[in-house]
Amino acid sequence: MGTKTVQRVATVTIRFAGDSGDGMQLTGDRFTSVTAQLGNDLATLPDFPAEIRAPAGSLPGVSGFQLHFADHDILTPGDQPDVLVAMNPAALRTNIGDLQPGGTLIVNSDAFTAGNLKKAKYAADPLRDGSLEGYQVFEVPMTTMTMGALESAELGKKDKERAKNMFALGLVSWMYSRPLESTEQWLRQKFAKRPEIAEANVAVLHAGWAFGETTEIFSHSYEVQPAALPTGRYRQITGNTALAYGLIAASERSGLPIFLGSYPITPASDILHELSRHKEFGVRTMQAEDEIAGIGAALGASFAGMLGVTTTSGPGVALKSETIGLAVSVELPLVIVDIQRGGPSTGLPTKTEQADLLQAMYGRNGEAPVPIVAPATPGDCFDAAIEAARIALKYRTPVFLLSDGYLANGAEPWRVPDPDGLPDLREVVNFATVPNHDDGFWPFQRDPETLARPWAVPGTPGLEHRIGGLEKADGSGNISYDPDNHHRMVELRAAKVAGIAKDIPPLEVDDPDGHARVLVIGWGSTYGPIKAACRRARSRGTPVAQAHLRHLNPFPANAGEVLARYDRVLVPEMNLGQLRMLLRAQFLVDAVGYNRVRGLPFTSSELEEAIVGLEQEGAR
Amino acid sequence: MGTKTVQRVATVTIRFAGDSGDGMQLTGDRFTSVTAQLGNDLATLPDFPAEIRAPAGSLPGVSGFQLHFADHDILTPGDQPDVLVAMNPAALRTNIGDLQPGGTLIVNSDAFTAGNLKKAKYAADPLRDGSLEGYQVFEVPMTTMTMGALESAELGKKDKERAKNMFALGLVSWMYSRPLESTEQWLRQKFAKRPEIAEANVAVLHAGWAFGETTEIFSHSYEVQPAALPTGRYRQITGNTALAYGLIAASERSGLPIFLGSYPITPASDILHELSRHKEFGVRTMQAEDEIAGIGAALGASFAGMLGVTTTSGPGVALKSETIGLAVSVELPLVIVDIQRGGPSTGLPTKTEQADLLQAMYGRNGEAPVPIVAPATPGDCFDAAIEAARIALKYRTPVFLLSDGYLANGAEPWRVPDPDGLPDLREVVNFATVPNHDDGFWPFQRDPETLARPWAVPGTPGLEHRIGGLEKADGSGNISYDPDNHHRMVELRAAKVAGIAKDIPPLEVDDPDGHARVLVIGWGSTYGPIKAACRRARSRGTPVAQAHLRHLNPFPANAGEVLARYDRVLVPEMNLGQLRMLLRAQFLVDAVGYNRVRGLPFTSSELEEAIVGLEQEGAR
Amino acid sequence: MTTALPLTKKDFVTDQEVRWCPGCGDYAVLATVQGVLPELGIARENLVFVSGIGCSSRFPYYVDTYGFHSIHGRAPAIATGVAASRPDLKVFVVTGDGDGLSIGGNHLIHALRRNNNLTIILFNNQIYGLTKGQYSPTSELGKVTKSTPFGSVDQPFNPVSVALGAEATFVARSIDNDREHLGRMVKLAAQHKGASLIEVYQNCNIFNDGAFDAVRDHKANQIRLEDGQPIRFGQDGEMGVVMEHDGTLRMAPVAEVGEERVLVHDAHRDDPGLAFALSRLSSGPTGPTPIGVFRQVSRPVYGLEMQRQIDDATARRGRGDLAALLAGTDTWDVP
Amino acid sequence: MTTALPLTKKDFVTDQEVRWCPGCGDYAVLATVQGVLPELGIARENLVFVSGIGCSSRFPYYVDTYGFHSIHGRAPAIATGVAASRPDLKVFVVTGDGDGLSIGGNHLIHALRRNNNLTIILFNNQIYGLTKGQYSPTSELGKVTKSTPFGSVDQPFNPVSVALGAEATFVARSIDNDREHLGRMVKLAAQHKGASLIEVYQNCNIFNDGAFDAVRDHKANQIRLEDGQPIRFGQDGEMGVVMEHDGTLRMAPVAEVGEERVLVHDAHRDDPGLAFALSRLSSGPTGPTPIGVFRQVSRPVYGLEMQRQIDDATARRGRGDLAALLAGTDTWDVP
Ligand SMILES: Cc1ncc(C[n+]2csc(CCOP(=O)(O)OP(=O)(O)O)c2C)c(N)n1
Ligand SMILES: Cc1ncc(C[n+]2csc(CCOP(=O)(O)OP(=O)(O)O)c2C)c(N)n1
Ligand code: SF4
Ligand code: SF4
Ligand SMILES: [Mg+2]
Ligand SMILES: [Mg+2]
Repeated sequence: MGTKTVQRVATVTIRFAGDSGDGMQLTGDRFTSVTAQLGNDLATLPDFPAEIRAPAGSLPGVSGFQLHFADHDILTPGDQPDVLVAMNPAALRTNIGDLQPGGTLIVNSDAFTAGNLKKAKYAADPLRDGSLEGYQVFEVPMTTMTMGALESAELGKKDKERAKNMFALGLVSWMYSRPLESTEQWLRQKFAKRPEIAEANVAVLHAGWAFGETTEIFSHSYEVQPAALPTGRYRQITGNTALAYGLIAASERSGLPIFLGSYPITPASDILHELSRHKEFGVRTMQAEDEIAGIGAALGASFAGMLGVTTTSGPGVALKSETIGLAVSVELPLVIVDIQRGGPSTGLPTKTEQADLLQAMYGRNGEAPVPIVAPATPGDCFDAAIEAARIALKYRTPVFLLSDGYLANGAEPWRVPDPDGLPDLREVVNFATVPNHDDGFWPFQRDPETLARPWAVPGTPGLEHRIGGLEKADGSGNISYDPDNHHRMVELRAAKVAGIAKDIPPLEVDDPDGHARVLVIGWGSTYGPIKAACRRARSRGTPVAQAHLRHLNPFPANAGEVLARYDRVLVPEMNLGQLRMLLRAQFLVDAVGYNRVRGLPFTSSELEEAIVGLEQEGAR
Repeated sequence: MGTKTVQRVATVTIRFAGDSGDGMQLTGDRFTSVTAQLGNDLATLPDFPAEIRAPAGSLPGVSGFQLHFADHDILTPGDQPDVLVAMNPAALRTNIGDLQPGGTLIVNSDAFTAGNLKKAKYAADPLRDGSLEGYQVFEVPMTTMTMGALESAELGKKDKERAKNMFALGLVSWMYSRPLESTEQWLRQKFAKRPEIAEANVAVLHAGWAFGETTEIFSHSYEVQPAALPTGRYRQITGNTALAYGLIAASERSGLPIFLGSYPITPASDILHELSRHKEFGVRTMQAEDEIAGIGAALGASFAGMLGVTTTSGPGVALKSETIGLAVSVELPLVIVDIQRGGPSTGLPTKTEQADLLQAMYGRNGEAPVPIVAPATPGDCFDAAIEAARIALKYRTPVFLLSDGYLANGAEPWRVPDPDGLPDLREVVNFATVPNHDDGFWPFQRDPETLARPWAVPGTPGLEHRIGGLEKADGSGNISYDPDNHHRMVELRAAKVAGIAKDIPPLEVDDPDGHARVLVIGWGSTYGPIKAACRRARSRGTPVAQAHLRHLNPFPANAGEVLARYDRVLVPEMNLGQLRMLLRAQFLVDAVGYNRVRGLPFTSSELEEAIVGLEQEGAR
Repeated sequence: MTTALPLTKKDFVTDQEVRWCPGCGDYAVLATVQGVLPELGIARENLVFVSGIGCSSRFPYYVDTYGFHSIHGRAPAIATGVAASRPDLKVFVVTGDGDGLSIGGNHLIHALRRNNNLTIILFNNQIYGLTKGQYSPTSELGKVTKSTPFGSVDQPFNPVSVALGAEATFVARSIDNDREHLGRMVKLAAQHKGASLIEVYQNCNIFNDGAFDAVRDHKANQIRLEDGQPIRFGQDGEMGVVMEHDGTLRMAPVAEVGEERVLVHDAHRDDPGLAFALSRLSSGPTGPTPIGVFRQVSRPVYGLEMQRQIDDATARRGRGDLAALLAGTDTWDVP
Repeated sequence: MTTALPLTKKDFVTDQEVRWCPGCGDYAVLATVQGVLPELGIARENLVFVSGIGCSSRFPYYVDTYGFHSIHGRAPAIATGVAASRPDLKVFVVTGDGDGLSIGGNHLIHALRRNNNLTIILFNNQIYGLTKGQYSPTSELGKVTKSTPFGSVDQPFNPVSVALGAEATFVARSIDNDREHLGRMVKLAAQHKGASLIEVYQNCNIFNDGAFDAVRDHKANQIRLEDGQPIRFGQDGEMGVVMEHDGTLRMAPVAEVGEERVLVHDAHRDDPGLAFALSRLSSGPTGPTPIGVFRQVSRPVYGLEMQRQIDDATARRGRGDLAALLAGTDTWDVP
C-alpha cells in the first residue's frame, strides 16, 4: 500500500456510470469480485439501457453499475451512492441527482467536450457553472492519462482509449484499498488470444492506482473491513447464475436431467446461456422458435421423464399462458421461471418490476391453479429454484418461480452450499412402474396424501396411456363430459395446490421488540430494502414487525393468523398492489400498500418513511 | 284443433334428447321459433357433445335441447324438464335423471334395440324393467311411423329415417298446441333445392301431429297463453347473434367499419360466421392464421381507424394476452370478445363456465388494466356489445366482453330496438385532425376529463406519429426510460380505467321487501337463475336483495356502499369464486360463494336453497 | 412386461370408442397406421403419439402406445421435447391442415428445419372439421364456408411446397383410403432418421365431402413417385412427366414425347429443387397429382446432436461435479 | 396540410436519435429507404411502417410517417389489419431474422400466402442483435453463440426458399450497403401489388461481424438476378448459371459452357420452380449468392378482394339497413 493515510469506513456505495461503450458493467463486476473476495458483504445494482448501444454520449446510452459493500451484513445496493464515477456528461447528468449531498464525484474531465455536453443536453459545463458545489468533485483527465500510459503500446487509438475504464477501476481500487492482482489475472485470461490488449489494460489499471497514490488530489484512501458473515466458503453470485445452479442442483438431487425449452428475452436469457454451458450434467437446452414452443418442448420433455424447465420474462409468460393451462390439466411437473421486468407490454425491458404476480396466479383460462415461489435475494434464487422443482415434481404440477431483473443481475456474496445438504428429490420423483388398477394403469388415480397423480414415463412397459387437455374422468383419466366429474376435477386440482400449504414452512415474523403494531410484509426482491428499512425504523425507535413470503400460492398455513396479529399491515411492492389484493381477499385484512413502479428497487429510506408514517397513524 | 280437451298450463319445460345425428338441435330450434311467435316468454339450453358426431347410439353422442316457455316472464331454461323426448336409449340414460318426478317421458320405442341398449350400457331394457315407474311413459314407435308416413315417397331409406325428428316435433307441437305452418315454410325454404326432402319432412311433421290427435295414448293436449311482455316488436335471438348485431350497431352508430380478426373456436365461431355475412355494412372479417394474428390484425385495424374486434374463447384469450398488453400500452380501442367455456385448457369446449374473469382482469404482464363488461342474458349481449365498444372508443382502450357458452347458444324473445334509440358513438370517436402541441402532434397528450389519448389515423396529414410497446413519455409519447415517468404512466393508465366508474350507471338493487339481510350478487349469465331463485325464495317468505354486475372493471361507483348495506353477501358463480375474490379484496366484505363448475347453468332451485340457507344462518 | 414382439395390429387398438363421424377418412388412416406399427419392430412402450386439436388430433386416444392430445397447433413443439430428450423413443405427430398449417405453422416449419426425429402425419381435409366447417389454409381459393360465405380470397398453401421450403428432409403425400400406399409411406417416414412429413389427403365427408375425389377415386390422376422410376401415370401409364429445357415440368403423353424423355424420380437428390418442382405439378387435388416420397435426404438429427454434445462434454470434462460447479473458481473463506 | 409532393429524403427523417451501434448495417438501410420513399410519390400520411421487436425493428421511430413498433414477431399480423382495412395506405413491415423467421415465422408465411398489400423488409443479420447475440434460424450450422456454446445443431432456413414455399408473389434479396441495388429492390417491392419480401443481408458488427463479407465485399460473389438477362457473375461476368438436363443448376465458367447455355432469368414465370432452384444455389452467404428479384407474379390481393366483396354485397343488397337487420324475418308484436 502507499504512503497516504487510510481511513476505516463501515460501508460504502459506489456507482460507476458511463456510456454503454465505456465498459461500466465490466468495471463494476471486477470491483465487485475483488470486494467479495475481501470478505465484505455486498449488493449490486447494474442498470443498463434497452438498446445495445445507444449513440455514444447520449442520455439514453448511459449505463450504470452500483455497488454497496460493508463490514457488516447489508441488504440493498444502497439508496444513494457515496461515490459517483461519471465517465462523460451524459452519465453525470442522469446520475448526479442520486449522489449523497457532499458525496464524492469523480469525472473523466476529458469527456467534457462541447459536443458531449450538447449530447447530454447541458447548456453550460457543469464542471464550471458551480452547479456541483455541494459535492467533492475530482476532475481526472482519464482519457489523457490512459493514452499516456499506453504511449508506447502497439495498439490502435480506439483500443487504447477503450482501456480508460481500467483507469477508473485502478483509481477507485486504490481509494478503497482493493488489490489489483485478481483483475490482472482475469484480464490476461480474458484476452488470452490478444495479449497486447491484456497488457495494455493491466498497465492502465496500474496507472489509475498510481494516480490515486501519487497525485495531490486525493489526500487519503479508505478501507472496509471484512464482514462477519457466517462461517463458510463464499463466492459472489448473481441471481440468474444462482437460479441456473439451483436448477442443476435439483436435477442432480432428483436424478432427472434438465430439459430447458426457452426463447431469449431480457433479463432471462442469461439462464439459458448458463445452462447451455453445463452439458456434462446432462443438461439439454433448446433455443426454441418462440416462447410457446419453448414451454411446449419443456412439457413434452416432462412427459418423457425429464425435469422440464422454461425460462422467460413477462411477455413470454403471456405467450405461454395457454400451455401452462395444459400443464395444469395434464398434471405434469414443470418449472416456469419468470424474470420480471418493467411492463406492460415491452415496457422497460432492462428494468425491474414485480407486476407479474397476478399474471402468474390467474393468467390462464378456466380454474387453473399454479403454485408460486419467489426468491428474496440473488443467492436465494438457488434455493428457490430447488424448492420450485421440489413442488413441481412432488405434486406433478407446473410451478412459477418469480424472480426479477434486480435479482437476476444483482450480485451478493453467497455461502457455497454442500450438495449433500440439499433436499433429496429422488423420492418425490417416484415414477410409476406397475399398473395401479384392475384395468391397468390409471393416470389420474391420485396419491391420497398429496393428491398427485402417478407419473409413468414412455419406455415403461405396460403403462401405456394417453393424456390431454380435455376434462378427464377422476381416476381413469378417460375423456369425460360428465358435469359432476368436471366439478370434482376442478376442486381436486384446487385442493392439490392448496394442500401444498401443509408442506411448506410457516411464515416467520421478525419482531425483535415483540410489541410492534405494524407488520410489513413483502415478497421477492423487495426483501433487502424492506429488511433494511425495518432496521432503520427500529433504530429510530419505531417498532415494526417484518415478514416475507416465499410462497405466494398457496400462502403458508399460518399467514392469516400472522396478519391478524397486527393493527396495520403494510405491503410494499414494485407494482400497484398485487400481493396486497391477494391478502385482502383471502384474509380480509385492511392491508395498505406502498407502491412505486419506477423500474428500480426501493430505497430503504423511502420504505422507512412509509413504515414510520403508518406506525404514527396508529393502531386500529 | 282437434277433438281432445285442451288444458291450460302456465309454464312448461321440454327437453329433446337424441343422437347427434338425430337432429335434436334443429327440432328444438323450430319448436322455440314457433313458441316465440306465439308470444310466450322462453329460454333455451342447447347441450351438445364436443365431437362432431360421436358414434351413433353412444352415450357421448347424445345431444340435447331444453326449452322453457311460459305465459309470464321467465328467466331460465328450466331446472328440470316436465317433458323429456328421448330418441334412443343413450338419450334416455343420460337425461332421465333430470326429469321431474311424475314427468312425461316420450321415447322412440323403435330405437330400443339390443344393440342400442348395449351402446347405452343398459343391462336390461329400461322400458321393461320397471325403472321408469315414477314417470308417465309414452312409447311411440317413431321410426316405424315415420317410414309408414313416407311409404310412397321417392326417397332413400336413410333420408326417410332421418325425418323422424319431425315426427317428434309434430307430436310435441300437437301436445302444446303449436301450429305447424311456419315450420312447413321453413322446411320448404331450407330444402328448396330438394323439394322431395322438404315434402317428406312436412308429411312426417303432420303424421306426428295426427298421431297425438288421433291415438288413444294421449288424452289431452296443453295450451300456454302468451306472456305479458312489454309492448313492442319481438324476435327470438341467441346470445351470439345478439352480440354480432350489437357490434354492427356500434359500427353504424360510430361511423367506424368493423374489422374482425378472429380464429374459429367453440363457442365463439358463430360470431365470426354471423359477421362475415353482413358485408353490406362494410364489415371486414378476417379468419386469421391463429388467435394472435386475429387480435394483431384487429389492433392494426384500430390503428388504421376501424372498430377493431376480436372474438374467441378462453384458450384464445390466453394466446392473445401479450397483444392485449400491447393494446393497453398503445391505448387503442379494441373489443375483445370471450365466449367462456369449460376449462382449464381445452376443458369442455361445448359447455358453459365463468372462469375467465380473472384471466380478463390479470392475464397479462405488468400493470395492464382492461375494462370488463359482461352481458346477463342472450338479448343483453346486444347492449353489452355496444357498451363495450363505447368504452373502447371513448377511452382508447381494449375492453373485454365476457359472454359464455350458455348465453351464446341460448335463445330468448328479444324486443327489437329502434336504431335511433341506440347510443350515438360518433362523438366519442373524435379523430384528431390537427396538431395538439407546439411540437406538432403529441399522441399521449391526454384528455384531462377521460384521460383518453388522441386518436390520429393514418391518412391524416401532419399527424404522422409512432407508437409502440416500450414505455412512453407522458405527453409526447417518445420512448422514455425515466423512472418517474414510468410510475406516472402506470398510474395514469390505471386512473383512466378506474375513472370509467364515473361514466357507468350505479349498481341497482332489487329488494322488493326493503328489509333483506342477504344480498345475492352475480355477473354474466347467472342472472336468470339468480333472479328466478330470488323470486322463489321470496315467495317462500325469505327476503333477499339481488344485484347484478354488468361492469366488472371498474365496478360501479356505488358497489362498495351497496355491499356494505347487507349482513351477508352471496356470490353464485360458475367458477371457484372469482368475482367473490375481487369483491372481498376491494371492499373487504366477507362475501361467500356458491360455486359449481359443472359446465351447466345453475338451476334456480339450487340457488334458492343457498339463499334460504344463508338467510337462516342469520345476520352478522 | 414389455409386450412380446412381434406385435399385431390388435396390440395397438385401445379400449376407447372411436368418435369420428361415420364415413370419415380418419378411420382408414387409423387402421392403416395401426396395421403398420407392428412392422416397425418397436415395442409399444417406446412409441409416442402427440397431437394437437382437431378431429384428426383425437388419433392418439385410439392407439395403444403412450400418447399426448395436446393443444391446438403445438404438437410439433411438444413432440420435439419428447424426441429431443429421449432419442430412444419413436415419436409421431398427428395434426390437421388447420392444426399444423394454420395455428401451428411455425412449429411445423421449425420442426422440419430442425430435423428432429419426428414422423408428422398431416391429415389434410382442406377444412376445419372439429369446429364445424370453416375454410383452412389448404382450402381452394373461392371456397364457400361458414366463415367465408362469399368465398375465400386467399391462396392456399401447398403443404409439400411449404415443407420443402422449410428444409424438410423427408416429404411424402398419400391418400387416406389407399391402404397399401399409405402404409408404405408411413413405414418409410417412420424409418427416416430426422423429421418426416406425410401429407394425407383425407376426406371429411361432413364438411368437405369429395374434396379429393379427383385423385382419390381416379387412379389415373395419381402420379406415383417412385424413387429411380420414370414418373408415369394415367390409366395405363400412358402419361409421363417431362422436363422442358427451361426446367419447367409438364405432363405429356408418353407416346408423344418418347419414353426416354420421361423424368426419372430421384427422391434422394440433395438439392430440393426437383422435389419442389414436382410439388408444383398440381395446385390442388383436382387433376393429376403426385403422391409418394418427394424427398428423402440425410442430415444431422437434432436430438442426436444434442446427445452427442452431452456425451462429448462428459467425455471431455467428466460427469458434472455439483460441488465444483457451485464453488466456481473465485471463492473465499469466512472463518 | 398534406406535405407537398415531391418529397425529399429529409421529409422522412424524424427528430428521434437513432439508437443503433456505430457501424451497424441498419443505418445504411434506413438511409436507403428514406432516400427511396420520395420516389414512390406517396404522401407521408399514407405511409405506415410496422415493426416487431429487435434492433432492426426500431426502424419506424426514424421514419417520419405513421409507425407502429409492435411486439416480437407480430408485425405481419398487425400490418395485415392495417392494409386489409385501408387499401388506400402503403404499408411496410420491418422485421429481423429472429422477429420474422423465428417467433414470427407463421405470420410471415401466412402474410405471403395471403398476398395482402405489404412490403416486408427482413433484416437478416443471422443473429439476435437486441438480446445480445444468440443464434437465429438463419445462423449457419455449428454457430457458436451465447446460447449455443458448443455450436448450433440445426439447419438454418433459407429465407428466400421459405418465402417461395409459402406462395410468395414477390421475393428479392439485397445487401445493406449496396445503396443502388437495395434502393431499386425496395422500390420494386413497394410497387408490387400484393405481398413482397426483401431479404436484406445486414451486418451486425457487434455480434456477428462479417457474416456477409464474402458476398457484401466481393462483387464477384454477387449473382445478380435481372429479369430477362442471362445470369452471369464473377469479376467480369466470366461465370454463369447453367441448367443441367435433370433440372439442377450449376455455376460454371461461361467460356467453358458457352454463352448460349447460360440461364436467362425469368422472374415473372408463373411456376416458382426456377426461383426456388435459384434460391438453392447458395446455402449461405459464403460464396457466390444470388441477389435481386427471384420472383414477381401477379395474384389476387387480399385487401382488395375483401373490399370487392364489400362493394359487391353493397351493390347487390344496398347499403346495410340496421333496422331491417335487427328485426330479421321472424318477428311478432306484443301490443
Ligand atoms: C387455441 C385454440 N384455438 C382454436 C381452437 C378451436 N379449434 C379446434 S380444432 C380447430 C381446427 C381444426 O381443423 P384441422 O386442424 O384441420 O383438423 P380437423 O378437425 O379438420 O381434423 C380449431 C380452430 C382450439 N381448440 N384452441
Ligand atoms: C415475446 C418476446 N420474446 C422475446 C423478446 C426478446 N427479443 C427481443 S428482440 C429479439 C430477437 C432479435 O433478433 P432479430 O429479430 O434478428 O433482430 P435484430 O436485433 O437482430 O435486428 C428477442 C428474442 C421479446 N421482446 N418479446
Ligand atoms: S367432421 Fe369431418 S374430419 Fe371431423 S370426424 Fe367428421 S368427417 Fe371426419
Ligand atoms: S447489436 Fe448488431 S444489429 Fe443491433 S444495433 Fe448493434 S450492430 Fe446493429
Ligand atoms: Mg382439417
Ligand atoms: Mg437478427
